[in-house]
Parts: sequence; C-alpha cells; structure tokens
Amino acid sequence: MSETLPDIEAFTEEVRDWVTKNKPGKQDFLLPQSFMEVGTDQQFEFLRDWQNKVYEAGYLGMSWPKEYGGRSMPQEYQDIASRELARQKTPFMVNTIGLNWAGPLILHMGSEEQKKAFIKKILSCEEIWCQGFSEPDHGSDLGNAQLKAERDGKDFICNGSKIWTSLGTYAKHMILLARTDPNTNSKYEGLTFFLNPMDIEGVDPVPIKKMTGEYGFCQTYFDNARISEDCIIGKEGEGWQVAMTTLMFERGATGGQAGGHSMMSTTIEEVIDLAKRTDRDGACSTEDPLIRDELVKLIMTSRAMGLNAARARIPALVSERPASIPMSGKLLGSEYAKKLGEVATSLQGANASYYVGDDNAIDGGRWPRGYLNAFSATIGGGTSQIQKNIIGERVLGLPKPPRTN
Amino acid sequence: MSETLPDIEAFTEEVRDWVTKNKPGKQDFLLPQSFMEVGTDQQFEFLRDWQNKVYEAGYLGMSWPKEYGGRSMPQEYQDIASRELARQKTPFMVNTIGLNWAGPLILHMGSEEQKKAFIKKILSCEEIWCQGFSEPDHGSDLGNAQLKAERDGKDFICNGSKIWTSLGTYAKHMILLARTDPNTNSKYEGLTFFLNPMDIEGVDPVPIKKMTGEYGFCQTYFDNARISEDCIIGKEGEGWQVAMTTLMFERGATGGQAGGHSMMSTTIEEVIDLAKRTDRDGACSTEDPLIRDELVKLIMTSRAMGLNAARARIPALVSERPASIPMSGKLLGSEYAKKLGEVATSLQGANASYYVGDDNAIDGGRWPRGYLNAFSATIGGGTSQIQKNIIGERVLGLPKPPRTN
Amino acid sequence: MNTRRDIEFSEEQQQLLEIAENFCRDKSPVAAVRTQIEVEDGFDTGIWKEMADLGWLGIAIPEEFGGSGLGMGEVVTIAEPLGRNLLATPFEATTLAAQLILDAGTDAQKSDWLPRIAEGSITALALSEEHGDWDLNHVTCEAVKNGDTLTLSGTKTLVTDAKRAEIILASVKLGGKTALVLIDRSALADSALTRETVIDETRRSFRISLDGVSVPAANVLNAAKTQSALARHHKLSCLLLSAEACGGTAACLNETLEYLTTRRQFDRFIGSYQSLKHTAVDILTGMEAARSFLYHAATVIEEEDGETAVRMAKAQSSEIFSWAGDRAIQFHGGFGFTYECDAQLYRRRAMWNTNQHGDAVYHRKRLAELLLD
Amino acid sequence: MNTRRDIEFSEEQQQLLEIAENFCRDKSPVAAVRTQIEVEDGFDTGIWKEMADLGWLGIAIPEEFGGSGLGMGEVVTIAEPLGRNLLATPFEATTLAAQLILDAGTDAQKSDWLPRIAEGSITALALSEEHGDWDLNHVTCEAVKNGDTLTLSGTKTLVTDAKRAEIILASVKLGGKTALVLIDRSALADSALTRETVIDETRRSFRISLDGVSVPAANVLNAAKTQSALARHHKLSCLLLSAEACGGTAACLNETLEYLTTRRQFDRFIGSYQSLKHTAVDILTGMEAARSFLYHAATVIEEEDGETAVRMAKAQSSEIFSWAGDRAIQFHGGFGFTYECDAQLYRRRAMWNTNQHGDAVYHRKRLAELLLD
Repeated sequence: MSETLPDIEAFTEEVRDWVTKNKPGKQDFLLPQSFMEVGTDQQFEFLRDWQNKVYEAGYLGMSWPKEYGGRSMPQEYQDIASRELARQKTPFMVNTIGLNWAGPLILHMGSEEQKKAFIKKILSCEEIWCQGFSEPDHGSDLGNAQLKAERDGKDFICNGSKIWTSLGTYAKHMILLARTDPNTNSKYEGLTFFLNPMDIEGVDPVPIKKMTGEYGFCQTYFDNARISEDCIIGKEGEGWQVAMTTLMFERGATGGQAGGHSMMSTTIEEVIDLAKRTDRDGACSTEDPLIRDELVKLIMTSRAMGLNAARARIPALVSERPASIPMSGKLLGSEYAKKLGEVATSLQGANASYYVGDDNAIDGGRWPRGYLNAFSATIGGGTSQIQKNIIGERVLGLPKPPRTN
Repeated sequence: MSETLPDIEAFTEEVRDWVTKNKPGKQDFLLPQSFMEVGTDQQFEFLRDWQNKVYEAGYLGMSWPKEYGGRSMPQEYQDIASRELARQKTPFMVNTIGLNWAGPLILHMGSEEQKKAFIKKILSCEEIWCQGFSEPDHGSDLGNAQLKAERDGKDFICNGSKIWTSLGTYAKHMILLARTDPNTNSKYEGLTFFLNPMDIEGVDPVPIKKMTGEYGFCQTYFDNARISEDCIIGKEGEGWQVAMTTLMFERGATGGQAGGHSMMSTTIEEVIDLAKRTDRDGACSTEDPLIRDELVKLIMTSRAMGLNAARARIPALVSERPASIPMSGKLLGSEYAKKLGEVATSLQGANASYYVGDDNAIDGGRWPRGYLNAFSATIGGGTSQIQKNIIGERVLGLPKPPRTN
Repeated sequence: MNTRRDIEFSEEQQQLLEIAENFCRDKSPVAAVRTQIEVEDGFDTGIWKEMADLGWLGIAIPEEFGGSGLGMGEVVTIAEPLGRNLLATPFEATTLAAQLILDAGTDAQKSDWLPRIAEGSITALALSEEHGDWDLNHVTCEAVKNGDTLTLSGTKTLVTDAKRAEIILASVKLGGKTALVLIDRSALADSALTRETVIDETRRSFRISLDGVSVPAANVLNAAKTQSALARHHKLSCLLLSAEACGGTAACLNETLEYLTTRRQFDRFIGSYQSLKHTAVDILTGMEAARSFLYHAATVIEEEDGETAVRMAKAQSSEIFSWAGDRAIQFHGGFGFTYECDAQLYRRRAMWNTNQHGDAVYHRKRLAELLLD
Repeated sequence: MNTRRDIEFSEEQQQLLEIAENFCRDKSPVAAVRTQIEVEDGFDTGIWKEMADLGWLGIAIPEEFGGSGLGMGEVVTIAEPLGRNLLATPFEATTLAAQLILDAGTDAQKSDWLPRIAEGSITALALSEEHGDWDLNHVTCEAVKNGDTLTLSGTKTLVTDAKRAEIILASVKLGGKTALVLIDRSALADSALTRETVIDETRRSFRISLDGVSVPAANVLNAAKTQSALARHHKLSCLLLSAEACGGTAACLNETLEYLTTRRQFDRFIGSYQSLKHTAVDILTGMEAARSFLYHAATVIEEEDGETAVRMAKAQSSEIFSWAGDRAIQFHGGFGFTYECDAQLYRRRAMWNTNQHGDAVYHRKRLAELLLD
C-alpha cells in the first residue's frame, strides 16, 4: 500500500464515510474531553475500544513504519484522517502519552526490540502508557527530578514518587525520568530515562481527586521498585536530553506523532450556540453588544490559531522566526480553551452556578467543568508562565535570568 | 496665627473666594500639565508668577514651620487649600521638586543654615530646584549612580552626567546623588547626597526634546564642577539612605510636602464631556455600548483612587496592610492617566490623527499629547514595572529575585 | 459646608468587624469549611446559634421588633469576615429577608415575623427561577387567591438553606404583579424540596416546588411597597455579596502569597518571579479598590448615590474575586489542580458570588445608564 | 473536494516580498525616515521614481491599462515592508485610487487615467471630512452640474501627499448621492491646500478647499458603480493598513528586543525580567495572529469571505501595533520618552494607522453583524 498511494480525494471521502458510519452514538455518561479526565472504568473501556477500532480501520499511526504496526504512508493521509475524526467530534484517542510521546520517542531512538515490543500495542491500545516526569515538589522544574534509581547489578532500585500520572491505574508502561547519579555538577546531569513497566512490585499509582471533584490523575509511588537496565532509553545519565526530545513532540515543534485527535476540544461554535440559547437582560445573549464583542474576540482567537497553522506551512511567510508559531501553540490553545469555558459559563446568568450532576445544569454542567479542567493544560506540560519564558528565550532570543548557583 | 486657628468652614470659604478671584484666565498658549512639561520661557514665567502669588496669599507651605517661611498650621488647612486650587483647575505649582522633595528633605534632615537658606525661596518660587538622580545608563537603578564626586580638600570635583532634570535650565539648585567612593562592597554605599548649586562652573544643563516634540527635560553635564562639602545633606557615603528618604516623600507613603497641586490632571469628567462632543457610528459616542463600558471602567478607576484615599484615613479599614494604598498611588494614578489619554484619543475617529498645532485638532490636540506625556509618570520616578516590584516586595512580602553578585 | 467624607466607619462598626473577624477565624478555619462540605446541612447549627446569640441576625432590625436597630453598614462588617472564612450560613438570606419584611410587610407581619428572625429563625429567599434571569420581576410562579387562602404554583430555584429554614419568602405573580409571600416552612412537604448541585460546595441550595402549597392570604406583603422593597433588596444583596467577595479575595490572595513565599522552583521562591509577583500586585490593587467601593457603598447605601456605589462594589468585587481565584489555581501549579488545594474553594465561591444578582458587565451596563445618560 | 488552503502565497508574491523587503531596508533605514520628517514633501522623489520603475504602481492595474494585471495579494507584499520601514510614500493612496477608477470608472476614464497612475503619477484620495467619520458616505462636500462642468464646494481633510499629487480623487455629493470625481491637481490653486499637523510626522497631510473648483463633468465616476466601488475601497484600504501595521509591529518589536537584550539594569539584561519578556511574547503572538489574518485576507479579499477576513486583520493589527508601540516607549524607560528614541515613530504611526478606516472596536462591531446575526 505504501507503493500505490490512494488518491487524496478518494481517501478523504473514504475516511469521511467510515467515520460517519462508525462513530459512537451519544453515551448515557458525560465523556471526558481528554486523557487527563478519565475518571471511571466505564469511560476508559469505552475510549480504549474506540481507539482500537480506529486503528483496526487503518486510521491511526498511518505514517509510522509498517514493520512496527503502522502503514508507512505520507503524513498527509494521517492528517486528513485526524482532521475528519476531529471534525465529526468523535471521541479522542485515549492512549495519548503512547501515541504522542512514548511512540515517537521509541521510533526516534529506541532499540529494535523496543520498537517491536511497544509500537503496535500503543496503536491498538492494548498497552496504555503514562508519563512520570513531574514530582510533587518540583512541578515545572523537570531538571530537578529527585526520584532515586540506584544501580544494583543490572537493575535499578527506585524510590520516590511521580505526580500527574494520568491513566496511572490503567497503564502498562511509564516513561520515567529518574536520578541515577545524585553527585553531578549540574542538576541536568545524572538523570536517566526509563521505559518502566507499571506492573512490577513497588510501583503504586494512587488516584488524585481533581478540583473538578472528579478523578483523572495519580500520584505514583515507587517503593524499592526494581527496574532492569534494559528499560533505559538513550544512555544512562542522559535522561535530560531524552526528556527534552520527548517534550518537543508534545510542544508540536516537530512531528512524528501517531495522529488522531487527543482532545475533544470545545469549539467557539458551541459557545455561540449556547449564547443563542441563553438570555441577557431580557433578550437573546447574542444581541448584547458586550457579549457580541467578547464572542467576536474568541472567534478571532480561534481563527488566528487555524490561520497560524496554515501560514506555518508557507516558509516564506515565517522566515523571520520559524519556531514562533509552533512553539506558541500550546500557550495560545490552552489559554483560549480556558477563556472559552469562562465566557460560556458567564452566559448563563444565575444558572451558571449549577454544576455537573444537577438536572438544571445547562448542557449537564460541562461549561464550568470545562473551565476548571482547562487548567490542566495551562498548568500541565509547562505552565503558561513557563511557556512564555521558553518562547521569550528561544524564539525572541531574550536572556534568561542570571543563574543563581 | 498658629495659636488661633481659623474656623475650618470660614477658611474653606476664604480660599474658595480667593481662588475664584485670583485664578488666571485662559492663556493664548497651551499650558503644560506638570513641571515636567515646561518647554518655553513664556510657560515658565507664567507658572513662577502664579506659584508666588499663591504663596504670598498664604496658601502654600502652610504646615511648614513659620520660622522658615511657612505658617505652622495643621496639615488639614493646606489640604483644603490644595484641593480648592485643584478643583478650580488652577495652574500647578511649578517648583515641584522644591516643594515635594527638596523642601521636605531639608526640613527633615537639613542643617539650620540650609533650612534658613532654602525653604522660603522654594515656597516663593524665587529659587527653582531640580533633581539629579537618574543617569543616562542607569535609568531606574539609582543605586548604580556613577557620577563621580572626588574629594579635593573641602570640595568635591564632579564629572559625569544626570538625566531627566526637569527645569534644569531654570533651576538654581539640584538635589544630586553622586559617587564619592567608588571602592565599596555594595553599590549602595559610597554615595553622597548634595544640595548642588546649578550656577557653578562646569555644570551644564542641555534640554532634551521629548517624544511629544516639545521640551521639558535636560541632560545635565558635570565637567570638573567643584562643589563644597557644605552642600552635603546627611553624611558623606550615606547618600543612598537620603535618596530613599526623598523618594518616600514622592511616593506619598509619608507626608511633609508643601501642598498645592503639582499636576493639572486630566479628569474623567473631561473625557466624558469629550465623548458627548464626538460621534461614533452615526450617533453620539456616549450611546455606543462599548464606549459606555470603557467610560464606566474609567469612572470606577477614578472613584476607586479617591475612595482608597478616604479609606486610608480609617486605620481599622487598612489594618492588614497599611502601606498598600499609599504605596500603590503612583502606579495606579500614572497608568490611569495614560489610559484616560488613550481612550480620549480613540473617541475622535479619523480626527484623532490631528496633533498639537493643527486648527482641526480637537481641544488643540491635548488628548494625544496628554497620552504621550503620561508616560513621564509611568516611567519616571520608578517605572510601573518597578513600582510593582516594590509593592510586591514591601506590601505583599514577596521575595526579591536572588542577588546575582 | 463641611465636605462629607466618602467613607464613614463608626466605633460600633469597628468593634463589630473585630469581633466578627475573630469569630470567623476561630470557628471557620479551612479544615472546618471542608468538614462542612461533607455534612448534609452544610453549616454548623452550633455556630448559627452563637451568631444569633451575638445578636447578628437582628443587627438591622429595629429595636421594637427585637433587633438592635443598626443598619446595613454594620451588617457588612459581619458579611466580610464570613466571606473571608468561607463560612456559609443563612446569615445573608435571613438578614435580607428581614429587610424585605421591614420594607414591605404590614404592621402585623413585622410584629409576627421579625422578632422570630431576630432570634435566629433561619429564613430562606425563594426569588430565583429556572430561567436564571437576574430581574427580580421575571417571575412565573403564581399565586391564586381564594378567600383567605393563597394557592401557589411553580418552581423556585437556588433557594439556599431551604431545608433548615423555618421561614421562606417567595416571589410569585399575583394578579399579574410580583408579590412576596411568607411561607412557613411547615407548609411545605419535604418532597417539595430537591437539593441542587451547585459549583460552590459550601452552599446548600434547593429547588422548591410550590405546586399545591397553600398559605394564608395575610402572608402576602404589602403590594404597594413591594416594588420599592425589591429594588432595595437588589441593592442590599449586592452589598452583602460584595462584602463576601472582598473577604474571599483577601483570603484567596493570602493563601496564594503563602504558596509564593514558600514554594521554590528553579532554585528560587516562585514569588520572586515577576509574572507571579506583578499579578499578585494587580490582585491587591483590584481588591483594595473593591474594598473601598464596599465601604463607600456601606456608607451611602440608603442615600441617593447608593445604587451607583453598590453597583461599583459588586462589579469590582465580582471581577477581582474571580480573577484572584483563577490565578490562585494557576499559581499553585499542579497542586492547584487538585481538590486538596484550597484555591478551588475560592474559585468556586467566586463563581457562585459573581452569578448572583448580576456580574460585572451587567452592573457596568446599569452604571452607564446612571452615570452617562 | 480538495480543501482550499486558508492562505495561499504564490511564487510571484514570494519574489515581490523579497524584493520589497530588500528595497525598503536599503532605502529607508530609520535615519532616512528621520531625514524625511524634516523635509517638506516627506518622501524622496527618487525612491518614488524607482518604485514606479519597478512597476509597483501598476501591480493591480490590468495589462491593458499599462499595469501588470496582478492582484491586491501582490500589493500587500509591498505594503508590509513599506510599513516595516516607515517608508511613507503615496503608494497606498495611488494604488487605491487606481482600484476605485478600475471599479467605477468609465472606459474613457480608465484609458485616460490608469496608464498615468501605472507610470507613477501620484494620486491623492480626498475622502475624509472634518467630522472624522469613518463612513465613506458621510460626505458634505457638494458638486453642482452646469452643462459640461461640475462646480465643487466644501472641504476635504486628511488628504495625504496632496501637494505633490498630479491627480486627486474626491468624494462629493452630487444630486444627493455620493459621487467620486477626478480632479487634475492643476485645477486647484496652491492656496486651496493647507498642510495639516498630524500625529504621524512621516505623513504629509492636507486640508483641501474645493470651493470654486471646476472640473469637466466627464470626470465623475460611474454613479451606478460608485457604491460597490466604495465598499471595495473600504476593504482594500483596511487590507493595506493591516499590512502596514503588521510590518510596523514587526519593526517595533525588533527595536524593543534590541534594547531588552543590550540594556542592563540592576546587573541584569532587562529582557531577562518576566514583566518585559512575557509582554514581548504577548506582542509576538498578537503580531503572528495579525499577520496570519493579513495573508488570509490577502488570499480571499475578492471573495465572499473577504470582508470578514479583512476586518479581522484590521482589528487585530491596529490593536497589536498600538500596544507594541506603547510598550516600546515604556520598556525603553527614560530614553523611550525622548524624541530621539525610535519607539515614538512607531507609536505615532500606529495612532495614524488605527484611526484610519475604523479601529478595532469598530471592526469587531461589524464582525459581530457578519458572524452572529
């Protein structure tokens, strides 16, 4: 199939038909909007089955090598499929860390064994992956990871804990950043990156209640957990570089992800629809000049992100700072999503106080919940404040603050 | 008079009458709005005469000691007079540095000779004062002052330059922060504070053109200028502490100023009046909902500052952080003034492009000029950014960034 | 000729504020707040009794009806600390109900009901409906008069503490006009009450079905005074919500500052970063403005300028409380995203607070009418 | 079925952009801009001639009238670098006038005037009046027809480069309707022109009295096409203003970055402070959005979605250019307050730019009508 590529138009139509026929109907439970919000087994199993179905149909990992479970097709085809899945508002791909971080990383620098062992099961959703970067006391400061991994023969004995491990209780593997050498000149040295099995003794993921009142994250405790040196990816002591490579996949500055959308994003169209269903001051909300102005600003933000992506594909129009648009995507998208939730909630007058679980809650309370959940993206993966540092320093060339030690 | 204080009500009425009778009529030149904007001799002479007239009438320096030219009356009387002068939109007191910085400082820690020599002439406007704190390469970083003052017997030989010396060409004296000892552990040591005569050889104030296109500041060059040690205020080497004391008078955290208003502030009422005289989209600007919202926000900001001042007088209502309101005044007031100019300009449609000097310019172009001039306060006397550092650290107790050397 | 001060604050208010601050700090540390979230009633009846014993429910009720005859300026000094310590009690609703009765009640109603309230009878306000409109005259519940009896119908929403209330004051349409009706809680079957799930978990909110409920016709407040009473009610509600928001903002800011001064990242206290420090300053100055508006509104609430003053207080305090809560979550980083972090308590409270009686945009629109037309 | 890309950028555009960027960088370093501010005409006629020789004035004029028959998407690639280097020439007005003639001119007018413009005859647009309204139909100047002659009256304002123009295209009321009239500059006495003092000192703006000016009746553009031509003119003006603003913002940001990376305060480069760094990032992302809107608008300007696209570009670029200029002044500290600092050049340009053809609030209002109704 990689030799005789299908016609783009025909393929687009084929995907559209498949999605139309196969997308799941409305469930009787409120679906999570991203893998960070999976709080019940029911939600998890539903999403796992859906990812598997999409993969089996051939619409996931299309650009990944055939020999590991992909289809070795040009990225363009995956993009068409991913867009269509998003457009028709199908559920997101739940094995997000596997598809977007671990998979690309293993393909990029894993051993042949690792590729064979992991890639296909990431795509089919047979094996869920989670990430173990953040620690309770060092949120955004990954370089300060303190989870100890002490060498003991061919193994490492791990002690400490990781936090914000989404799907921790469902995961078979964790990408783990641990300190194998505590005596280095720089905190960025002495770290090692592991593909860590979750089912070994001494690894214990404990769910954390989110501020939304729901679950979705774990704190994962390591208590003399023994990991084999075979689990290392990259070299011992060079975990920082591996982690940075991994984050590059997330921040969208480079490609390599498996495709399929990873969020059921709220759209501005939904907020406008909501506005049309609510009143302000005795008239439809969309007649209120201040609300109108707010909605137009949001439409513009939304369009700007789409148009940025379109412009980023034209080298002559991004020549001054090619990294600017890709590196700003996470900042803009996450802040926009939060704003969307906030404005949507504010449209509801006194009824904005209803929350998930109340029969009177507009749209089941998804708006205030969406606003609160949106913080996961303005905080996780580097807070918006840290994103601005990164953009300021790497894109604009502004100096870092002086080192203090 | 300090023994038999006049009745408050009678005094209020007396001031009101005097101001009504004596306030200058409209001039045929556009008056500056503060001492930082005096660009022509005509403006200067007019303002000097007005300050002198107010002083001679007894409405300036009322709380300063009688023996040096004041009236030794309670501050309340001065406040009434100052308010009335502002309320009737009389011109500001041009000897601002003398009245608000140098005067209070000399009264606070000057020698008897200094008090006798300077205070009365500050009030009468016989002698203008300017300030010599900032230097071209160390804008906000006063502690880094590099103007050299090398001891030579009982004199100091000064070399270097100071910048933003308003009224530099008119001033008889400068409050000067200079480095008398370059070899200290901390940059805050080795500074000395002088009451420096401007008419000595080697001191040369050169006017700087402002971005408004007008004049109002000088760069003052020191070329082997010889100052006597008698000009020191405080102790040699302790200039930093003296400067900080001086700035306290400016930032309004403590009192002691001579009174009389120092700015002809633009008011929100004037902007509303302007809005009523302009159209937007075929109707009066005040009918436009977005403009209305903007104007209400400005009214609220304006009222909040007034009400903050009222609340600050009630200890029980500011007990948690007594310094908060006084220390925020400069930040809020200066940003508000800039916003006022910006909004006012935006009300004028295409005509907002006219500038001072054009017959078609609305109100003589005062609005765009006012916006530009407003930066003098968001930048001068510690930028808004530095104000926020100070408030964050001193009022909220937030940590400073770590020292780098 | 003496210029009237914009904010007045009496010796009495000062004492009350101090007492209330200490009371709330003692009775409602955040651990206690979290305990009450798990408890069915949502508040501690022991504390309620103490509040009644302190005379707080009768502060603004005239002495002849068992109160202490002070004003809303004194009530504010209680409401602010309550908000600061997230102490959710029926204090505000009970106080506001008393004012409605005072404003529009007949002599008999005042004599009958006000002393009960002053003594601590919990009173619930049933003024909202499913449409969620802030207009107090947007009422669809109905009352039909039949001799000496009124038969009610329709559903009221967002009635806080209805379950524990002894008295419910509801708005209904009677002959096409908005009327206020006093309902003895015992006239309602338990099944008429449905607990609502609301964003602020410290609140106990109920939906009430009035279908088939009968009350004596004598329980209707004076029709001629109802409109002015409702207008004043809107102002007073905004005043107390502003007080609550000011208190909440102060606590939220302090909670955030505590974190900023103890948490380190990249070898520095995070509060030393300007992006956090400067935002904290913005919240501080916004809060100072809100509090100045609040105490100004408390000073002039019964005067001509009261409406302008209180709308400014509500607009400013709603906005700054929401922002303070939002930034509290963000600045706590990952921890801020957990239920365990107190930031969410303030943010959720701010949502509730903002959504009552009009948000900032709404009040600025009304202010434009007052100030520009 | 192929999805149309939201932004298209041809080989031709790419080349033009490169040429224009190099041209403007060479011809208009900031020192040259400051020189031109002091010069009476405000622009270098040598540069103008070179622009004409490069064919830039005829880019969007069909080949039959001496142009190269490209479109406004190509004009944008010139306008952006012109804005970036603050190169104030009659390029935009001349180009826009040509489009008006193309849209509403008679065949004879097109043949007579367009080749002159394509060759570099400076053309001025006299569409504004003293009221300052952005509505192009708000016209009080009048034309009275008398046989083959029109007699004009009234005053037009903010006519850039009128003094050096060879052709002036003015709007007047003729029989109660807005009409466009071509005026040979020689028909105007020098005394009819008064130079205006405007905020952007790189501009030469004039007030023109039309009183007593006579032109041949044949100089009136086709009445039936005037309204649609004016509507398109508004879109094209916004497009070029957006291009200018995008270029200006980029230069302004770079100028600021230069300072932030070289200026030290408190022993640190000031660009290492988050309050400055984060704001620079906000300007960057706002500018990227503006530029994406711009090239999207350039792509679809002649299509149905063109109005929406160009209003977004204008709203976003006006706002970000103004903000970038404001922050440039502030972040330069005391130096920013001097005439010598280039920050003011950008800020003043941004004021001019914003105030032409509607500011951000105005365009968002129109966008709400397009998108929400």
